[in-house]
Amino acid sequence: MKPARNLTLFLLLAPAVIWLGLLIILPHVEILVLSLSERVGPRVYKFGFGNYLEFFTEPLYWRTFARTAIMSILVTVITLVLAFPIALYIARVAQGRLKAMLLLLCLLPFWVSELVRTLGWMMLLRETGLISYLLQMTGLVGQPVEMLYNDGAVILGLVYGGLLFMIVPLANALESLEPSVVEAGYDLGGSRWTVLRRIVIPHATPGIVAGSIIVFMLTVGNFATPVLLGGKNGLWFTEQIYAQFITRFNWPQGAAFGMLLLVLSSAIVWAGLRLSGQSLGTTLRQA
Amino acid sequence: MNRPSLLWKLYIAAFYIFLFAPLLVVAIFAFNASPFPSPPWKGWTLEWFIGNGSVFGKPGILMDPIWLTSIGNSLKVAVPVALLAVLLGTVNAWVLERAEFRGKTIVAMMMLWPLVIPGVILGISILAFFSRVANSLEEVLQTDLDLLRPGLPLVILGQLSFILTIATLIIAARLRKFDRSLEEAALDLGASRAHVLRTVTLPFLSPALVGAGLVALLMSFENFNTTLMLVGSDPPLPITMYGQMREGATPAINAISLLLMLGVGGIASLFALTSKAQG
Amino acid sequence: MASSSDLDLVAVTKRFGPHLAVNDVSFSVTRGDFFSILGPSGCGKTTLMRMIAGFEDPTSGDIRIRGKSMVGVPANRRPVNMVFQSLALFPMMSVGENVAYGLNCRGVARAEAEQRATRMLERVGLKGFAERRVTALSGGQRQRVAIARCLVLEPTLVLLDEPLGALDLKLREHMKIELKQLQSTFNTTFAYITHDQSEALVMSDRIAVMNQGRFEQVGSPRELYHNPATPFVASFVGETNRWSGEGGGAGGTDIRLAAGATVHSTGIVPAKSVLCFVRPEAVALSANAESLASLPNRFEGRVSAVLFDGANSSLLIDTQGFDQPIRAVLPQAGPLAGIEVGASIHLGWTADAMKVFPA
Amino acid sequence: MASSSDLDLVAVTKRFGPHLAVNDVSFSVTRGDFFSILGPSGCGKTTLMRMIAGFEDPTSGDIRIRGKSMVGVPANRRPVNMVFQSLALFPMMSVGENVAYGLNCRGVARAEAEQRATRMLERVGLKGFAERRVTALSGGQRQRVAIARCLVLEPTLVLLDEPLGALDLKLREHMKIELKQLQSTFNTTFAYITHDQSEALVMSDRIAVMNQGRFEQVGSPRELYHNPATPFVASFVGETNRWSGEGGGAGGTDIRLAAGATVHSTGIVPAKSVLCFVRPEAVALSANAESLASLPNRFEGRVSAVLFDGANSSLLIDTQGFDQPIRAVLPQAGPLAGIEVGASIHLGWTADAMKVFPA
Amino acid sequence: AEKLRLLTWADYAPADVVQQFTKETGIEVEITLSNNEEMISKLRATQGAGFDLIQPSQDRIAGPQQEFGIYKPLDLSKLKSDLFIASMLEATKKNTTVDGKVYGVPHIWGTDGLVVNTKAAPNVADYPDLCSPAVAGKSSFRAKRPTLIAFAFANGMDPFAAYKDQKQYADMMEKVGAKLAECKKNVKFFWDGKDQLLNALRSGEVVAAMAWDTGGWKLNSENPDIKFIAPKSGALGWVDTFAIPAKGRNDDAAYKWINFNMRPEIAAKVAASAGNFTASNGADKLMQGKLKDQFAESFPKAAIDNIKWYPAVPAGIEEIEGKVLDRLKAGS
Ligand SMILES: Nc1ncnc2c1ncn2[C@@H]1O[C@H](COP(=O)(O)OP(=O)(O)OP(=O)(O)O)[C@@H](O)[C@H]1O
Ligand SMILES: Nc1ncnc2c1ncn2[C@@H]1O[C@H](COP(=O)(O)OP(=O)(O)OP(=O)(O)O)[C@@H](O)[C@H]1O
Ligand SMILES: [Mg+2]
Ligand SMILES: [Mg+2]
Repeated sequence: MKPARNLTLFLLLAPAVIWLGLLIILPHVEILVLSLSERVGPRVYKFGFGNYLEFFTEPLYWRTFARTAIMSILVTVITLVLAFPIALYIARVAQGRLKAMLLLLCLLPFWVSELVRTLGWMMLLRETGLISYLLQMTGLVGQPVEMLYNDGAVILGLVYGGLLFMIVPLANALESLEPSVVEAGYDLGGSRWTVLRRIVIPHATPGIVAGSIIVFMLTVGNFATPVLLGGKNGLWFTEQIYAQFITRFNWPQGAAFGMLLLVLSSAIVWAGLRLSGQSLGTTLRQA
Repeated sequence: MNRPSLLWKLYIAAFYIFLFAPLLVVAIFAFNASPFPSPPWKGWTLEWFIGNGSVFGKPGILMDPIWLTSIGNSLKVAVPVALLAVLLGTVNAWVLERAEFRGKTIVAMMMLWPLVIPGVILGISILAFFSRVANSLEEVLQTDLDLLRPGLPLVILGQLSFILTIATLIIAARLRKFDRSLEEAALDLGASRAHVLRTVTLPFLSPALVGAGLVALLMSFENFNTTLMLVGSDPPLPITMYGQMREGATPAINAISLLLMLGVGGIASLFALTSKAQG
Repeated sequence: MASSSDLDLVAVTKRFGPHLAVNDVSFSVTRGDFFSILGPSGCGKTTLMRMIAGFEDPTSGDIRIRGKSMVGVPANRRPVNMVFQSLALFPMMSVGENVAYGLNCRGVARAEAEQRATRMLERVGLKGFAERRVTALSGGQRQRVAIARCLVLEPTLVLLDEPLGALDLKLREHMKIELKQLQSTFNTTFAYITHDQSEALVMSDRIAVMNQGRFEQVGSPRELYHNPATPFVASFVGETNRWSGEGGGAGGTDIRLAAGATVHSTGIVPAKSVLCFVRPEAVALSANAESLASLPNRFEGRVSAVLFDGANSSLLIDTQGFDQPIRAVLPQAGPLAGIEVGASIHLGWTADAMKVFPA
Repeated sequence: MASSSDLDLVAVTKRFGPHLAVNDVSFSVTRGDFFSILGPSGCGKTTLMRMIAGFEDPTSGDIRIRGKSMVGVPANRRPVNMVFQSLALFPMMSVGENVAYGLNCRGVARAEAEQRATRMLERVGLKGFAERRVTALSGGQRQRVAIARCLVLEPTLVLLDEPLGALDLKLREHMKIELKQLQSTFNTTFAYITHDQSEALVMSDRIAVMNQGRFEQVGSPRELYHNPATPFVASFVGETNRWSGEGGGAGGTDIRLAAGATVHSTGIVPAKSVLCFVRPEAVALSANAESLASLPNRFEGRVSAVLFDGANSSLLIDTQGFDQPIRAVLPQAGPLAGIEVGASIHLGWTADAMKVFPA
Repeated sequence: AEKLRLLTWADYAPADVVQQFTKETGIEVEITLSNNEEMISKLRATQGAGFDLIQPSQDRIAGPQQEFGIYKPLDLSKLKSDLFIASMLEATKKNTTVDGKVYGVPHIWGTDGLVVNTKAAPNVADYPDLCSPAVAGKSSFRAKRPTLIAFAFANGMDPFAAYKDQKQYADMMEKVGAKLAECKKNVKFFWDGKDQLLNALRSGEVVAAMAWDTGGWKLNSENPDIKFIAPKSGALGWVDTFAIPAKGRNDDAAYKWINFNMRPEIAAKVAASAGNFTASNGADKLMQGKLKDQFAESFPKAAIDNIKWYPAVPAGIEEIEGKVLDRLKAGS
């Protein structure tokens, strides 16, 4: 009985171990090792922290990271604010078919490739795009207006891309709030605002945090949207990584940037968790 | 209290318009008889789907081998990814929900981790790791293992690395709802373990298995970040689209996007139907 | 009436689509009363209460509290508070915060609210629990927090929607008595919902029996038990034997049961089909026929089951002429106390112990 | 004994880590008996039953069914079947498929299995339900399907784990009787778990009272009710008054209660502190002291509450010398039937109505 | 069937040419489109596997070969050298020689210069004019190394001469970077793909840009106002090559493809498709008149002499440039 049980457990665990080991852990170890090798000449490398030093000494790189992080936080906040009323409506007002419909409609755009969505925004925002065209048609502006290739467009695109990942955990969290608890909140004399502030939002905190973490990480790690919508002024940190790997062939430097992205963004998430007093495990399960 | 205010309803409406505006624009301009996907409207055409290139200089997507091979490549990736995700996801879900062993919380946390790793990093780390493995093996075996070099097999592995987490979560969520006394009841009535699995547990899980498979299929089709780093000489659809978009949009991209939307819509309705059956 | 009643419902009706959940219900609750609404699941009790609390609007009719119409007044402005079936304690707050919540909403200063909450907790026997998480309370304690949370606001009326439903048997027995005591201590008007007749009988001053959206009867527990106005009340409130039969007609008092026996009632029985009810405790038992000679209804039967349940034990007696075994209370003492299955026995009841209704 | 008993447990113990869930339990169930295990929540009833069914292995001890040891025999090879508290009907199968499931597992041909399932459904009163989804059944019907699913396999022993827990009150009352009838019709041995003393008393031939992993007493319902072996049994089975006091010592039969009164018992009371129990129905009531003159325990009190509950009504009587009101049965007839709160009343009981246990 | 996996630029392998090749040799051609950086990074990731023939620019061969060893030395005996323009072949061989082995032979060449909508922006004649207020918000260039080189020349420096001294080169690039940073506000976007720029020029979103000659000529045929102009400080001349990856599996097919492609009639077709000039000897005689005319208009004699040809890029240079470019893109 005992050995048989151990064998079963072993077999059950094998896929997880292979998956996590071969596709997650070892590759990250490889990145770490790679990031610690400094090029000294053609095909000659030595161990060192030069690649990391490069990040901190070259303002370009850490500024890019800071810019990416700050914009991501901004995107996360905007997404949260935009998504909350929607999630609340889906979770607590809509019933039956309507509810399923609204949720499904939220999902649909996100199953279509990110590139398609971005293409859509490009077609809307560009100087020769639909919005500019309509504005000219209606005479609101005299000449074409360019709304693409700036930070606003990037934020718009990223918020759009993050919405679903905010709405679903939020709606899940809000859904689990018993209707009678909310009714009790009103019954005891609470106004809408009081009920929202003291009952609904505290209850939804795990969902808010889960959604924020996911949106933040997705945004920080996004590549296509900032590249395609962003203007001449903005580099996203992932573009730096891509550039190091692909256009500069400098894998060690790219690996160092990758590690830094991972560590620094995790640190931001961790700080966020500490501030909100949530734990990662419970939070992610919420999603 | 339950009645939403007008303002709220208007906001909801505006939100859904916002959500679908870009997709609608993409879809509509797939039919614009103009070499550029931008206004003004020059009339309807199907040229971007089935044209042979004589009108706008570029053939329609259904005539263009670039798009057709990309779709083929995407399928070559998505189908194995979906199958593996369901198969391994089921085992993982079992580990998460049923197995008792030391270090389980760590394993559970690890399984969630890929969700928060940026796709680009997943891509480069897998690329770097498998390059090293391939290089080492090459020295030992004196042959080059194509499998470990950028290409579809590596794309499959790269996508699987995080899609597996999602499949695991979907299946585990369903498994958590499973009333274990059902299994015990079946055992109690004399069924063998295999019989219980076949007649009770799997039928219960099947909506989640189908759901996880469809989600995996969609995510694989959609994935760009990870795939970009791992792709070899045979690009899946998003990579081709990205390349073409950098070249400057043509309505061909709109056309392929519309096809994608239709595919997604179809799968989503399938999904809705199966989840209705389970509810 | 207006001055002494805390709650008046006038012809209140509530429709959900085609479904009439509450159908033309009118009643008044006297100040300080413990008023119960008793009815089977789905009869519309909760809907009725939610209309009083302000969570649903009546389709028609008026709801008045202390004479003031509540139509259009939102829930958070009504002088009523509700104890929910699920209790609906705020899990994100401590016990003290739960109780102080309503005071905070009214704008009572924080310190005073805290003080009043603490005092209220003492009064319901939860001294020193203010800092606890609500999840760290037992079922009975949670119950008391939910009530304290309402009472601290000194409402005109407290609504309770099956608050004991989630508790286990022994605790429910205990809380029944405690709840009644709390109500009389605070002298607040309670409107209480339940589908458990025993709860309603034990606690209430007055009970409304509800069925399919309508009130069948309103009265004191004893009235309902001893003088049910409808067959539904007769069978829903308390254990009873129930037979269908037909009146003999021509002003007679005889009823021929479907299975053959003839029974005698007090009143004149209409010729049409009727339902007869006899409570088990009204069935007299004897080992010999003579001692029952004075009873108009006398039968002989055979014990088919002894349902021993301590003080509530009963007998099922297979009796010729009746389609179901007759249920009678098992005597606790005397020669019949030890009666066994299969024994033959004589039974009977007076004419006025039997309630007869047109079917 | 071996030949006539269907189930024997010998010194069965089950540990979960440091926790002793079942502690040295031994008992036998006679063929054809309705045997109940009654105990409060968490006392180890389910654990015990799961060991019999084969879902848990005993830490020590032996389980024998018809004399054959079951240790090491997996659940699907034991000749026992279980009705789960949640019923555990297979939602993905129809009613007929549910009932035929066990037969299919045994390799009975499809057609025959179907036929036998249909016949079994008829016998439990569900003729024509074979094609229904289990989700389209009422609580009581689901109940019967769960039992049919076991009985169709003709097991030596059916285990039932609080199968009525999820039903509502009226249905539970009804199913109690139906279950008992099913058992006697099929003449199968039933082992039944419950925490509801009334269920156990009404249905069982024998009851084991369980507390904290141990059996406190095994006996017939009447034995348990009238002659409880331990204070736990006395207070858990049936309503009772309970006081703590101290014996006078020196072989006396007097007990001085904590609150002051002195009561008299039959046996010799040890000098140490004791617990006394008197059932409400053993408390005699009278408007005047004389009619109780023959009782050794006589007191005067004031009615503090009338708990009207039809045939089960009781009175709470505040009595000097007792820390809690004394509970007595409300007389259904006679001068005391209409007694009101506040009335003064005389009460008393015989010496042997009072059970005394060392505390 | 036998297969040739070709990694090349857009339009370098038109469908009819491929068909003809397959018909003649029975070898199928699998084409992947790319650009210089991606070609090299792909090969770097695979250590030179995955393709049988690639076409990087001649300046991108020696450096990467030293660093990563991704190419295979060419067996010149398998090539029909008389199909190439001799001077161009020699120059390319020289630029792509590492350790005495030759790694590349020329295929297509062209120049970088200015594409200008002469009606909307009549005064653009040199690279710095892209930064003039006249074309504010309507000019464009790539955030890539040719731009740095071009602006260096335009500002009177000689970057190619500075290749050998990294320090000096870095200083030079700093200066160029500063100039470009100033210019940045004038730029609509840094263009990335050819069609992207052409569409912007067609629609008028951009009126002047640094770009390849072919693009300019293509637009010129659609809209005579748009012209390719060889800048005063000189156009930049590039040559795309044939090179064989280190782990190419079908070298024979690769050589066959090279020889096939250099046949004048084939080369002319390819040149027409790419809109550029070919290193094939005699192909220019077969080319259509239009392109010749456009070339003549864009390149007066003096301009041809002023073309600056890229020398091989020494290792380390690209890193210096990369940082400057990153800063250009990131700064605001
Ligand atoms: N929001 C609603 N929409 C439609 N029908 C409803 C709604 N709320 C209640 N009902 C229906 O109205 C009827 C009465 O419901 P209600 O909740 O008042 O019953 P109840 O007496 O409280 O039952 P229970 O004892 O089970 O709580 C039921 O048939 C129910 O299905
Ligand atoms: N698998 C287990 N691991 C650890 N402890 C357990 C396990 N199963 C039960 N227990 C503990 O054993 C004790 C007895 O549990 P059991 O389920 O048998 O109680 P029960 O009498 O059936 O209670 P209830 O009436 O609430 O169902 C409880 O304290 C419970 O917490
Ligand atoms: Mg209700
Ligand atoms: Mg249990």
